[in-house]
Amino acid sequence: MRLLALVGGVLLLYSRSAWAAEGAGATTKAVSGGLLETALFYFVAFAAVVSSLGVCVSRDIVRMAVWLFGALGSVAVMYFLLAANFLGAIQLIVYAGGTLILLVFGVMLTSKSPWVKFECPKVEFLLSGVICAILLACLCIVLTEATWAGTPQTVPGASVAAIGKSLLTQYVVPFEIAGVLLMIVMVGAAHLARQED
Amino acid sequence: MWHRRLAGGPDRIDSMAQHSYEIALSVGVFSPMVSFWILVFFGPKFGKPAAGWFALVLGMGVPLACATYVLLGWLGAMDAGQSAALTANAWRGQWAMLGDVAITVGVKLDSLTVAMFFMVTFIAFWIFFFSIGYMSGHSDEVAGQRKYWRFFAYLSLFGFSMLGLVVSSSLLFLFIFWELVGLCSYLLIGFYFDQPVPQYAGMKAFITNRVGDFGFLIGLMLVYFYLGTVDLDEASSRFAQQAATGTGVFASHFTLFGWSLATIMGIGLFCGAMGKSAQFPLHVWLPDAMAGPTPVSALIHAATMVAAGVYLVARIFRLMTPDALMFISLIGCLTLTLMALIAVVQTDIKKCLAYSTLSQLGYMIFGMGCGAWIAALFHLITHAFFKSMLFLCSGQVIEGCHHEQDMRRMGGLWKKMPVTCATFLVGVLAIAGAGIPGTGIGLGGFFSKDEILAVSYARAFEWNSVDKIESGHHDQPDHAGVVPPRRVVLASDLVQHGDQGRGVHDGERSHGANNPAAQGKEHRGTHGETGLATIFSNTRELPKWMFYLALFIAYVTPFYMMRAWWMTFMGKPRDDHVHHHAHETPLMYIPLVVLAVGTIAAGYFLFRPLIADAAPAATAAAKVMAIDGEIHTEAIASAHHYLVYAVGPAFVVGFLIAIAIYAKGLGVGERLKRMPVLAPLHTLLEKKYFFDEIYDFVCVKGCLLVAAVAGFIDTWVVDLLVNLAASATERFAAFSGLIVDNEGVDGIVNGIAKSSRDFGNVVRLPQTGRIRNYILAATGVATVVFLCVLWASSVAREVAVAATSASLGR
Amino acid sequence: MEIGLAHYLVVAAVMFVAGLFTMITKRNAIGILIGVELILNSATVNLVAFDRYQGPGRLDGQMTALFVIVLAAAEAALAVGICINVYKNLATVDVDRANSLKG
Amino acid sequence: MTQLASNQFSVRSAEDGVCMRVFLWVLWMGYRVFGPILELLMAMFRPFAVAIYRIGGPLVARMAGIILIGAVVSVCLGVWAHALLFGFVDDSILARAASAGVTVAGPFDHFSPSTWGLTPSQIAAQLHVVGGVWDTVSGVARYLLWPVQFGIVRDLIGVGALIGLFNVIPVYTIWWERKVAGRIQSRLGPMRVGGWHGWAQSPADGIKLLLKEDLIPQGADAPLFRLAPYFNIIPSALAFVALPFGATYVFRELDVALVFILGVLGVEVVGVMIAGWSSNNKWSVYGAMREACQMVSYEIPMGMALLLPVLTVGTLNLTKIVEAQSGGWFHWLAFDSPFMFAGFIAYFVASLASCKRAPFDLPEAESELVAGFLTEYSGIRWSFFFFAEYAVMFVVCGLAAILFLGGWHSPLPASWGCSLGDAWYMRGVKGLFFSGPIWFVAKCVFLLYVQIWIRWTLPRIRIDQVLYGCVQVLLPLTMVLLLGTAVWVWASTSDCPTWATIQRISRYTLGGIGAFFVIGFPAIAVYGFYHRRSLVGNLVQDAMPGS
Repeated sequence: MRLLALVGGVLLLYSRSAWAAEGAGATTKAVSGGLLETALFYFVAFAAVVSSLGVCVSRDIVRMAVWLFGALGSVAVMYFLLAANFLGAIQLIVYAGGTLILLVFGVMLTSKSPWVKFECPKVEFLLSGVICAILLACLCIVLTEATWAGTPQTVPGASVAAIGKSLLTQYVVPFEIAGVLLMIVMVGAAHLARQED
Repeated sequence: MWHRRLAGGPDRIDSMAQHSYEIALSVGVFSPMVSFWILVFFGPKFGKPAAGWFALVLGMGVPLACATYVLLGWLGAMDAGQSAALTANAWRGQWAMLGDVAITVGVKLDSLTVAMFFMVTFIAFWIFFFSIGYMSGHSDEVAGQRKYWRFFAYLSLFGFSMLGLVVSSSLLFLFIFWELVGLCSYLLIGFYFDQPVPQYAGMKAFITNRVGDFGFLIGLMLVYFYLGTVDLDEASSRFAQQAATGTGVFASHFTLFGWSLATIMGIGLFCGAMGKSAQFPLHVWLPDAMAGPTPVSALIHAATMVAAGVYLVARIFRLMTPDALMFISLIGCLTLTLMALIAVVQTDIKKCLAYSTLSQLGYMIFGMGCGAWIAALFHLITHAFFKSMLFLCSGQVIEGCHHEQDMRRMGGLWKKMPVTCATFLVGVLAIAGAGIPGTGIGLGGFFSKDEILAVSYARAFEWNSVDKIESGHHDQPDHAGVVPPRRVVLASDLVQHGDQGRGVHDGERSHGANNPAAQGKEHRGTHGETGLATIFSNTRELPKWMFYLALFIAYVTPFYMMRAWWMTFMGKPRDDHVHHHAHETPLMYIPLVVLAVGTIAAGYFLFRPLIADAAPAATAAAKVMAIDGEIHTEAIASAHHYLVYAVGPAFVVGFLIAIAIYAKGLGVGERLKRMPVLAPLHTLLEKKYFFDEIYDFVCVKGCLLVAAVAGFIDTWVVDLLVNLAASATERFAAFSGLIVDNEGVDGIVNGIAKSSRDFGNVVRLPQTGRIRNYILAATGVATVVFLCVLWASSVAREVAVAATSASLGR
Repeated sequence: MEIGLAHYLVVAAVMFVAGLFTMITKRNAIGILIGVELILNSATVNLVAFDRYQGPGRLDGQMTALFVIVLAAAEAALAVGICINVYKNLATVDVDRANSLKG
Repeated sequence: MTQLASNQFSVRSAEDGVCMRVFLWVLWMGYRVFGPILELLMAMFRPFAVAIYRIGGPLVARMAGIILIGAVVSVCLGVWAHALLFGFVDDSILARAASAGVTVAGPFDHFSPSTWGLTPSQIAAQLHVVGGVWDTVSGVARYLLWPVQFGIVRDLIGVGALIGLFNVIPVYTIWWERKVAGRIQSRLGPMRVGGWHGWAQSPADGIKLLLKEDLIPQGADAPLFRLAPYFNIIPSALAFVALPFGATYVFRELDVALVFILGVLGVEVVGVMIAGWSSNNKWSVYGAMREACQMVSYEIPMGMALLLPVLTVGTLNLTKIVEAQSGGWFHWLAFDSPFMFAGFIAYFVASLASCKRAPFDLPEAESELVAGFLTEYSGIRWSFFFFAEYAVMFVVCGLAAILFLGGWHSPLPASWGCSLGDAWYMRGVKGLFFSGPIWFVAKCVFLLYVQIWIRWTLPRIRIDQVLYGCVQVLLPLTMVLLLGTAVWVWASTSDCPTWATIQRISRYTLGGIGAFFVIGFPAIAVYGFYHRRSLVGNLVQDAMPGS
């Protein structure tokens, strides 16, 4: 894991990837130009796969959370590769900075000792493993076989301004609803976790 | 003088000065709001008098300073002839876009604003000062400090709303502040909400105002829809332009009671004024509003808020058609007459003052209706001074007499409270319009009221000659296609023509002459002759009768005012307890003296020229009405000159009658009251023409009646059907239960139940109640389906490949 | 070589299946929650990838992904709250032991 | 004994063992190889040795002073040379262009920030435009600078610079903090190591920590325990990737730089929580949970305070935000509106909390939790945490400088900078007025000093006070500020003619207040220096500089 992180950091620093914005000498590049993007993608994909598999195989809940963190981080880098810079940063803030902390909190508050583990019967484990493997195989077949129409956009991702504009014009209703929802959730969570008296 | 620095010709405006005026007005508007919030949040932290002093300084002192600054600068600008340019350059910002209509926010910067702003802040300042002492005196039965600071918080909020109403330049914001002052009035009337009477009075005021504001809202919507703006000046110019071209609101065929839509718009806007300044059908709330603390009565229900209606009419004057003006003047005339008559028989000192307030408001509205723009506003301001002072005097008296309000138990108080007595007398003289004709010596009412009467007289009698000139002028239509503004169906011109009906015809003729599209739309010309509006449009008698009534009331007013004063202060004390308790405190009579001086001064200085300066910006009609205007000057001036001799002595007569009746205590009055001729009249007046009873019967009882009918229907129709259906079902159920159910159905049901139970026992096995197993099952099924689809698609692909190969082979 | 849409989709598919597997096999409520988060992430990856490769110049995919992230955060907060409550009442977060309707 | 030790402590982790062996091997080989050579040399130069010692010893002892003075002098010389070079280049370019009758594009009027950012190849291009002897120079320059044209080379240089910064900043911030703490407590702080005011204290500590054994307590979750420091240190290094030191001195100019930095700083919590959790120690867990509460809750007011400049300027791109503040002291965003001024203070408090500095240093409260989540750590992993902490301190100070204090712009108006008419010596003097990385670093250092000052002045507060301060004080405050700033921006866009006046008044008032503080602070320092005899104890009086 540490090696993954180190290599990731190195690749991140070296790659002239699409998330280097225009201006100050850097020029806007087309989708996935250059060898380093490819390398970075393969590395990140590898990291994502490894960490998500780690999530499902690891027994200790905190380690699961750590693996999940690996998966989230690599997804964030994928967003940067997909020229969704804002989304990547948001992913870092909300998921890695918020949701994951929440999960670890939940773990710390709900486990008597660090090593409580509930195992499900081996039968289910094997059965579900087989089924999931088949499902994965089917998915991979379909996704690789399918031919996708449409052309990749050559602009290096939507600017933050565009996102904000459409948040307040085209998507204003879901935006407001999301705000209301968040407030309700805040109140509800506080109510659920309140001190009984 | 220092404000001469502005001098420099009308063309060059000192923009810095203009901005300083706007900033000063804004600061003056918003500092009461700041003090309101501070008092709301930290009110209890302030001590007993501290809250009052705080509100006095921040809530009204700052606005008064700003108002003084603006006033001085403005006088300089007027000398330099720059006031019009300043008005034109006042700041407008866009607040929002409603569709394609821009809602503007801005400062209405003209002489009227300056005058009103100064008047409101000046009077409010001294009333704040007064109430510091008054409310702390009330501390024992008001529940202590809590209400003390709350009172001043409310007052500050009112100051904010009233000043905002004065300076706001768009109808929408005017409406918003309008509602805010309504709210403050509600809060302050119901200030002693631990007693039932103020509660109900507050509710009554609020609901009655709702009625008026509904009309206002309708008018506002019409303005928004037809004129496409809510900015006052913009709306007025578009109205004039639509009237000239017969488009927009003038193109509508809609009539109600024979009123055209333009008239309805004007009347609807006026309804707001009817509610707020308590005109004839909606006047019922104001007397009850006296249940509030006396400073509130003085500030809100005498000086400022109730005058806001008149101010509104002045602002929307150019949106008025002749029928609307006629309606307005009729309402005003009714109000001033009826209310003055009620005031004659009142024995409660505050009620008496309240009814005189109503009557004076009626005078202002009447003047507005006659087109006496300047005179009505002038009367507004003088009345604000002396009426607020009168109310403060009554508060002083009530406070001194241990909360005794009945004048019959007072008397002989002049020894105990001389200052109050003197100032009250000044107020009485002012409201009675005391002055020496010809010498130009007189108090405020002398000038303003007489000017109103003069204008109405001139309108009723003088302008037929003018009308001839005008109609002769109209006989040749101009083919230039240009509409001279004189011919437009507008308040200004029709008041010029003097005769409403004729005015409409002239306007119609000019339309016919100018746009062929408008040919044959006779209804616009003739709406005057049909329906309820007949009363208004086509008679020349009505203005005359209204003038007679106003003149008569000019004689009645001094009578009841002098009666009140005499009953309160003169004669010999009738109630030893009250008389023994009576006293007055300096903290409370300082404002009285100041306001008395203001009353004496207001007639002479400052306000008349200010309003006259605002007039040309407001309306041509107002210029017509202006004594120093160009047109009809001689008519009005002559009317004024000998009317002065007709009205001037009125106060002497009224005073003499009053003194004659009440000089020897109440005996004469009682005997008069019991005379068989006057007894029913007295009952009628004492019951206030049974207005409350009628409203109670119509509205409240009406609702109850409707409810009772509905209840009856519910009980005797609906329930009956339901019960019948129920019993029928019962019978049938008994039969079916005995025969069909027990034998046939139960057998089947039990059989099904048994079999399904056995089946369920089998099916229940995979149901573990664990979600993850269900997810597993779902995933498995999904996978299977996926596989099937894949298989099918691969088969299809093979078939396709085979077909293509076959076709190639062929 | 060119990185195409399919690459991202395959990665997302792996994450999805892993999350599914986690949900199925974990008995710890928070473990299940983690699985849910994985699945949501794979969904957002799909959305962004399609937005990038299929809809030039349009923002729908990113926007939907944004809202999905928001909803995921809300859902996590609520779920952790529920877990804590369950732990308070039943002294465990084992979903199999949480089978009584009254708290 | 070894038995006992081995089942009390697990052995060192494999990689670190390797590192350690390599390190020692290098030392050993160095000794084996160079030792004899050194002995030979000493034998040859023994007669001179004493002289060398006499001369060199004091030099070595004063190395730090020499380095400091040399740094300042070299910076000034660099600026000077820069000014001269570009002044000459621009002059000759304009001259040739005038003679050729063509107009040359470029920042030639006076030294704008973009002139600072010219790459060597661009310099060479300009020299080539000049022609003549400079043509040769440009050829040589191109030959020397040819690798710079490759992006990867520039990136390598940038990465080297970043790593150097990331190592130097914490080390010398720690040394400085110890010195300041000493002065504040009437002590001297480190005085011995390296001679001049213990300048080598921190490197020495680093070597010590490198050599220390890092213990992993029994029953700890070893992999996570080893992993945690990296989760803490890698994000703090990543934050430097998007942090602009100058108009062109930024490794990657992101259009979402602000959000990116916030995100990577937010990730730090994960490291701390894993550290606290995995070291199987209740104090660590308490510390970690406090830390998590504190950072997660203080990120909200911090982010909202950071939204004020974003709202005003309208972009998340830090470089653009700084460009919007050009033009001197009164154009900095902190003085843009009262709300912004208060927002700057709110942000500074929130940033103190979010890099867990005193008075918010509850996670390491020695008096309550032994050392919080650091209890079980030792050696290089322990120092990783501190590297991360001090790097984050620098980053938040840099954000404050960029968003509120005009970034790399000098407080003096740009028109005071060099212009073509200046004499060659004036170019050097005025060169210091240029906007440039020097100013950015100076602002950061000042803010760092304030952080340290606060830490050693204020007492630590309770956790409930911490959360109260966040939820009930900072959060509503920043919300109100956000609203106020929105209204302010709206009013600035409206066409009200009086608004410009009000804005000007508030801008100059706030700028005056800020100037008062910034000038009064050194004044107080000078006062303290002149009255040091009456302010501090004898021990300090004897060893204090200038005594």
